[in-house]
Amino acid sequence: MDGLIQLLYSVPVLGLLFQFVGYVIEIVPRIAPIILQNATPIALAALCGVMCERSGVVNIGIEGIMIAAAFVGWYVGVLVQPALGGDPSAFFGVTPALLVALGAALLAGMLISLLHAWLSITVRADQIISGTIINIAAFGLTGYLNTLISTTSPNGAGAFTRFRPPPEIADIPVVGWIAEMLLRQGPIAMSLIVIVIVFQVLLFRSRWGLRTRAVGEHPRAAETVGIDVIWVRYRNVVLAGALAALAGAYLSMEGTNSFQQGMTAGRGFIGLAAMIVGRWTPVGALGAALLFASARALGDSISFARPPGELGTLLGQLPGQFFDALPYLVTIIVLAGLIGRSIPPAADGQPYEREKAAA
Amino acid sequence: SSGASPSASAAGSSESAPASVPVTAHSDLKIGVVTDVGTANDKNFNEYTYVGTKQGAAAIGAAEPPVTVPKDSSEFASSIQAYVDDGYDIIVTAGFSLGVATTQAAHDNPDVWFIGVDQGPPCVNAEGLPDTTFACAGDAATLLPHFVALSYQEDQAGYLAGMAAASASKSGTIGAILGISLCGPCIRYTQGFKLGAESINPDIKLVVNWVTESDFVKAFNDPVSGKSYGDQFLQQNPDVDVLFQVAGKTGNGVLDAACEAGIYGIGVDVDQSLSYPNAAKCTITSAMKSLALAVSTDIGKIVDGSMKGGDDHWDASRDGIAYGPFHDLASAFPANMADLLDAAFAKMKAGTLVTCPEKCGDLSTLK
Amino acid sequence: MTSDVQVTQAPALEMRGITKRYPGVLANAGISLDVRPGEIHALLGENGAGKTTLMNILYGLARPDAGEILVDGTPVEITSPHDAIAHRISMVHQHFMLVPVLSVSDNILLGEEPMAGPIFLDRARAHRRIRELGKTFGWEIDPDQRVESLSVGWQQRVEILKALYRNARILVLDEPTAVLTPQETKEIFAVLRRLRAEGYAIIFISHKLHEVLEIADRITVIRRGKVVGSRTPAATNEEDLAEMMVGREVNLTADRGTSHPGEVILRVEQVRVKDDRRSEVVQGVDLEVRSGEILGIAGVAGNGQDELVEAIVGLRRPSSGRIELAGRDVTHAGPRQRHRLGVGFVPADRHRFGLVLSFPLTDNFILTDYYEPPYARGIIRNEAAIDARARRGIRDYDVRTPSATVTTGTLSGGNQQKLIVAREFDGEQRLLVLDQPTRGLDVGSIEFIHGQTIAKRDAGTAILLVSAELDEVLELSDRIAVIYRGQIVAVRDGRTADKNEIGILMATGGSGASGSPSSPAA
Amino acid sequence: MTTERPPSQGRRLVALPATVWAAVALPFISIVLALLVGSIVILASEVIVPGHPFDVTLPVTAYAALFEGAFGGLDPIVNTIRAATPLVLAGLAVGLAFKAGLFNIGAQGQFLLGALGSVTVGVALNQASPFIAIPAALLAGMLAGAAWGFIPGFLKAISGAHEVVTTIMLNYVAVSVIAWAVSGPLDQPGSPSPITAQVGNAALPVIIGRNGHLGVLVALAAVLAVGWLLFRTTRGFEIRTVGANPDAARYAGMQPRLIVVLTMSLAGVLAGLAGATVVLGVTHYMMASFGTTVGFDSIAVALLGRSSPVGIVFAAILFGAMRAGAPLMQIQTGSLIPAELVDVLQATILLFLAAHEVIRHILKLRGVKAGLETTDTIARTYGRESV
Ligand SMILES: Nc1ncnc2c1ncn2[C@@H]1O[C@H](COP(=O)(O)OP(=O)(O)OP(=O)(O)O)[C@@H](O)[C@H]1O
Ligand SMILES: Nc1ncnc2c1ncn2[C@@H]1O[C@H](COP(=O)(O)OP(=O)(O)OP(=O)(O)O)[C@@H](O)[C@H]1O
Ligand SMILES: [Mg+2]
Ligand SMILES: [Mg+2]
Repeated sequence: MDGLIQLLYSVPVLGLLFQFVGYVIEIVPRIAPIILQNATPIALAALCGVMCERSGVVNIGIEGIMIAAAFVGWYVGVLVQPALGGDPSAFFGVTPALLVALGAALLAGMLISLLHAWLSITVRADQIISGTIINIAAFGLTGYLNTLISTTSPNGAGAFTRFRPPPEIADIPVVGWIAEMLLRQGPIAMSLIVIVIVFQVLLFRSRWGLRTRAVGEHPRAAETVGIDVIWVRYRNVVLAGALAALAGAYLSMEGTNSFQQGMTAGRGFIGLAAMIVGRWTPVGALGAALLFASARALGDSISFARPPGELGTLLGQLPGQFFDALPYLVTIIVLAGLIGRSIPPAADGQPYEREKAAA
Repeated sequence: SSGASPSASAAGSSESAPASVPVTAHSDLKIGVVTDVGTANDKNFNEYTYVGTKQGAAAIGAAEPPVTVPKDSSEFASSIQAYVDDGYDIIVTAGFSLGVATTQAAHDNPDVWFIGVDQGPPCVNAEGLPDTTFACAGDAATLLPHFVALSYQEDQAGYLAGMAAASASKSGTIGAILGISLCGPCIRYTQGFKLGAESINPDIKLVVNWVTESDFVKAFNDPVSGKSYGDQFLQQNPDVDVLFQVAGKTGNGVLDAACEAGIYGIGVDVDQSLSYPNAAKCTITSAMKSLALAVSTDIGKIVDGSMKGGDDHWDASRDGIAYGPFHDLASAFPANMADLLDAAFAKMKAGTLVTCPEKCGDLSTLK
Repeated sequence: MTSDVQVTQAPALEMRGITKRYPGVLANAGISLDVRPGEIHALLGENGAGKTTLMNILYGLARPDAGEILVDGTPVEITSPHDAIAHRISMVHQHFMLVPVLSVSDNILLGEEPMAGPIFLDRARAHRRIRELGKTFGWEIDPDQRVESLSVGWQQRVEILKALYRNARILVLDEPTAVLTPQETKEIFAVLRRLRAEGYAIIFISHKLHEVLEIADRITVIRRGKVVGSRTPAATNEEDLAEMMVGREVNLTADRGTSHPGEVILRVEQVRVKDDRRSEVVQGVDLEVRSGEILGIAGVAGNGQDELVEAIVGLRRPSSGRIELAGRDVTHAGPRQRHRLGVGFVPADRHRFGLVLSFPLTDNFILTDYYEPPYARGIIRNEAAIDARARRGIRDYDVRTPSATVTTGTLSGGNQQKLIVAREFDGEQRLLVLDQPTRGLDVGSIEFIHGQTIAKRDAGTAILLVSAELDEVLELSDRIAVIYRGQIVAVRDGRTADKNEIGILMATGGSGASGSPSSPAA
Repeated sequence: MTTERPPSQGRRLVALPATVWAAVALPFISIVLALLVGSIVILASEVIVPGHPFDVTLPVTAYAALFEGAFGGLDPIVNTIRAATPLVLAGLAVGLAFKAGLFNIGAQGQFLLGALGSVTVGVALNQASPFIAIPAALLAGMLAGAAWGFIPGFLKAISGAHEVVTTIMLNYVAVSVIAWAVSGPLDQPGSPSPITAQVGNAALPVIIGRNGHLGVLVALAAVLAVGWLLFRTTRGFEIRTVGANPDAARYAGMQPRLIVVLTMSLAGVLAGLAGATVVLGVTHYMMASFGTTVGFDSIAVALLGRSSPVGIVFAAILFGAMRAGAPLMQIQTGSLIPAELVDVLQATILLFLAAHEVIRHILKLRGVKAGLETTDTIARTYGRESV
């Protein structure tokens, strides 16, 4: 056995490959919780996209919804903190102010989505234009207000804290690190997995899911069986707004507890990409987000502790910028190499007119 | 004694106006600020440059200066030009990135005063034009008499922070996280930090990493990435028990990570216990540049005619750098911490303390 | 004209003075219509007459400008299909209203979902019901099959099940037989008779006069949105009906004359073709088409003729076999090379392949030869020549349009088809491939296109005609090849062929019971 | 079945002023409404700012300054044109892709690569004769941009990889490439932070006013070229056909995959050119922190311009004017008004144009051209495989 491994190592390329796989297997379990954290906002953004586009509405305004929700969550926290106050509870450091802030963030996200729904469903404006409007407006307004407000550096309502699982959990053989990854999280990151599973099941097993898919594939057929296409789309788009808002709330209320102008840093668009790579399914979207986050975390940990052996020396010769680009390159390679063409819902992006010539 | 003498002078908060000139003074000088790309409210470099300008203006009784924020580097020149066209007398530009544009403007508008923060020493060619080959043949002081190129001795501030870190560390291992490897001041801070730490504990172990080598947004403007990077850093280096952030707002996330891991954090540029209250509970001190002080002082000197163009270097001797007050965390240090720091500070004033290796500003010394 | 049928029983449904105006079109002008329980009322009219519009109004898909609807004698407001369903009205639409990627059962239960609890679907229950429902008509149907994998005939059956699943009593079928074989049509008719016996009130729309005469109790003809009159089958005949529809005498059967076949133009040898789902749907076809003859390919839609045609015109690579054009091997040539060798192609799906609906007519006229003189000098377009081309085509083929610059999408289906014919028939073709050239067109347009086809043949063009419309194949072809499950199962002489035999060959492949039409041909 | 002449036919005959009004009415009204909304934002925000007296006239002051900064004299106008130049080019890059049914979110990355390419050659030739240096540097920018556009086009053609994903990812990769190049091969030894040398003789000469550089003409040439390509050549016909109906394109013997690669590469050329004009015309050097908002704005410009070359010019001028006027607005309002007001205005203008049907209905506008309806193919093509 060892002989075999020695043999394999002796083959240069194969050896490197082996070392790399070994390195990944060794490192990933350790950084798993961080991977999930980095994946959370991206995955939630992607889920927002899935929910919209499965009903036939393209939404490239996710980034905008996120930044707006992040801002509202933080600023409402600032406003209500003095009134509600309260020390962080043991349970995820929840305070009344924090909950109010979270609620406000979700509400904001849903309101913005309502605008998108109105523009793209009722007004039948081009959905990409509508999304672009939301992006520009959201970045503009949050930047505008933040500039005015933060002259008096106010303190937010704090942030959700992470659950600390007992060390025994991590020590469970094989699956221990997975449990660790799922449990060593704040409430939003922890709920992500639940949201994905519920969403996936509902999408393919519930009436809501069936109608959503029908409306996204062939709205007229859906209407001829008495389904209110407009209503289904409105409902999905507005609901999806809450998901994007949750992603934004994660940034300003769990990932950190402060708001920074443009702190979404493109996560919404990367979520859009994750949705496509994940072929418009919740589980796929999560997978894509995790892949992306893993590549980033891996690149970072290589910069911390270069793996031993010629693999290490090889990686050492690469410019550091290569590791910055790694997650993006990996996404491209996986999409082009493994996933290939991913086909969107047939009616995606097409406004629906009730009275249209049957012919 | 938390607020030690050097720190008192520049607690970096807008409240404490330094030169308390009677505000009866009046001046109709027009003063304006151009920040680096991003925002004027970064609780950091841009903001305190602006604060300093406001203090300077207030001190001489001039109107409150406006601030403009370019959207990207192609707008540096036009943002400065907008002030010139509007008849401004003193234009403050914040950041190395605006160096070339400011120098050019100073060359084109000899009557206008320019204060270029973090732009010293100025580098011009024989015609007094910005020289990006960095041969620096021309003498800026004479060619551009109205161009004040501010610079700070970050390594001195870093040195003090390093001393504090080494003193507070029980494990003998400390860390520093830079926003990006492509930032001169960040590197000098860290080099000083290293020497300072070693001055306390010769075999201290310093782990240095940077969040990115490419992306300036991720490096200075993305606290979420900063936090998860900090988490991963601390997981990889469990012995680190004091963490120095040199990463702007991304670094705020690093401080969060430190607090959450139950270790100490050290802020940068300003007193971050005030500028980033979220992490005050674990921020034991900060490596500070006296941004506000330098700018406001220079404005005063321009008005009373004593200001000279050229390199305007702010180091310990001019209280250009300082360490941040310990606030409630003095207990983190040995009782004599403040005295040690003040002693070192005094040596710096005297110029008898080496705070940067000869290859100052060269990343390789940290790798 | 007034109806010569006296009302005996209270109508289940009555539409009074329905009027509907579309931009530039008076689709329905005060149409009144009623149907009684246990009656099949046929609605006849040429394209654009307003049949579908009227039914859309009944079903709540369009709002009338005037007029009222009564169910069981009481006026009702129908503002959406939801209301229609509530009044137990169901409709089989002219164009399939099925979601291709969903399973048969999901399509059927959509909108009327049986639930297990408040959230989840009870698919098991739905499956049981669908199976039972299918059995009552002798249809073995797998509820889990994806609709897109079903043959057209079976999709039509699913549509009917969908309607019945909602236990309606008023059933509307808009051109349900357009895509069916005679056998399948017979089968559907049996179902309809049975439903009539059970007391359903049925409205049946078709262009096929003989079908209408066969199934209907009452026939109402509309033209340009007005009722021209009503007849009982007994009291009328095809010529009479055709004249009522078009408003002039119509020659129902093109005179195909005699053909003088010349040398072989198209030779297809052992060609095998895979479809998009990688399954081999053309399994070794041999064909020969000579100049000056029309070879008709009869077959149930979905037996590989689409893929065969795409292979012949170069839109799809055969996985094996050989295609020769006038002695030249073109197996691996692209559409353009074949076009230049004189291949004209009228595709079945005019919206997908034939036209760019968002372009003006002018651009569509030059779609296939935009790159060569006179329409292009080098890479520069020659607008003058393009314009001239369009005007000529519009004139010669009487395409009804306000101008040559309006977007093609606003043309009627028939006129869109005429545009394609005008483009593909023009010039010296060696081979013309016509795939469902008259699908959904009215007798007027059909008459015109058939005439043109025969003229081309007599001018020496080899013509390959593919049609699910058996009558059309029988009427035009000099030779008829029957395709079944990707193979040519028989070739007959066009003049002596027996309609019944061909129909059976189409449905069963002749090899006997194997593929009985009562189980889906996936 | 008689169909009346569509109104567009009739309007041809109407007198010129009416047609002009029809064309400009909605944009004009949208801008006015946007300014109203903006002033509401300003007044509302005054409440938030501590320690300043409430000033009702602030919106007027702000807009006056914005306008003066954008159009108040030759220099401001030149600033506007200068800011519009890269937006025109990048806008064309996005619009051209839209025509082929491709959503090119990658103008950002193509811009950055173009800038890098031109600065590399520009620095190398900064002593050479301008007649060699300038064309060479521009060409380098185009090629680098083309490469960055080619990749997503090629990947889509061979594997169907959705260009939205690949272009987004490549935007970030471009940032790393720039950081690597500027901190490595191109870095100037003495500099405290990475920076390239000046492009010297490769700098675009000033042709109007104080700083209106040659890039303006480059952009105009590009507009004409793209318009000519799209509507006067068979290639353009192929591009539009593939965008409108790829199946019909195959039927017509075109090669959609080839067209996709070609179009994305051309888009790269245009965006790359945009980057080149900024580096060679405005900054003249590059730092590792070199970034831009053009890539992001260009999407809005292309949409606002309905991805028609002429429309894009006007959209770009509007956006450019806002950017050029913003500094003076901040100066003269004592920075009570953050620069982001400009974004709010831009978004609101887009909003009213997108909701044109509502506006027309409310304001009872007759015979007025629609706002953004002609772009409806864009979202459709996003949701469809174009090869
Ligand atoms: N949405 C619409 N907008 C404008 N005109 C329409 C629309 N729908 C139908 N029409 C017009 O109304 C007339 C009736 O169309 P309809 O589809 O009812 O005819 P039809 O009798 O069903 O024809 P076919 O036999 O082809 O189905 C047509 O001339 C068509 O031009
Ligand atoms: N969405 C639409 N908007 C405007 N007009 C339409 C629309 N759809 C169809 N029409 C009009 O309907 C007519 C054609 O519709 P349709 O396809 O039903 O024609 P048709 O019934 O097939 O008639 P035929 O096939 O005999 O030409 C055209 O005159 C067209 O102007
Ligand atoms: Mg029709
Ligand atoms: Mg019809």
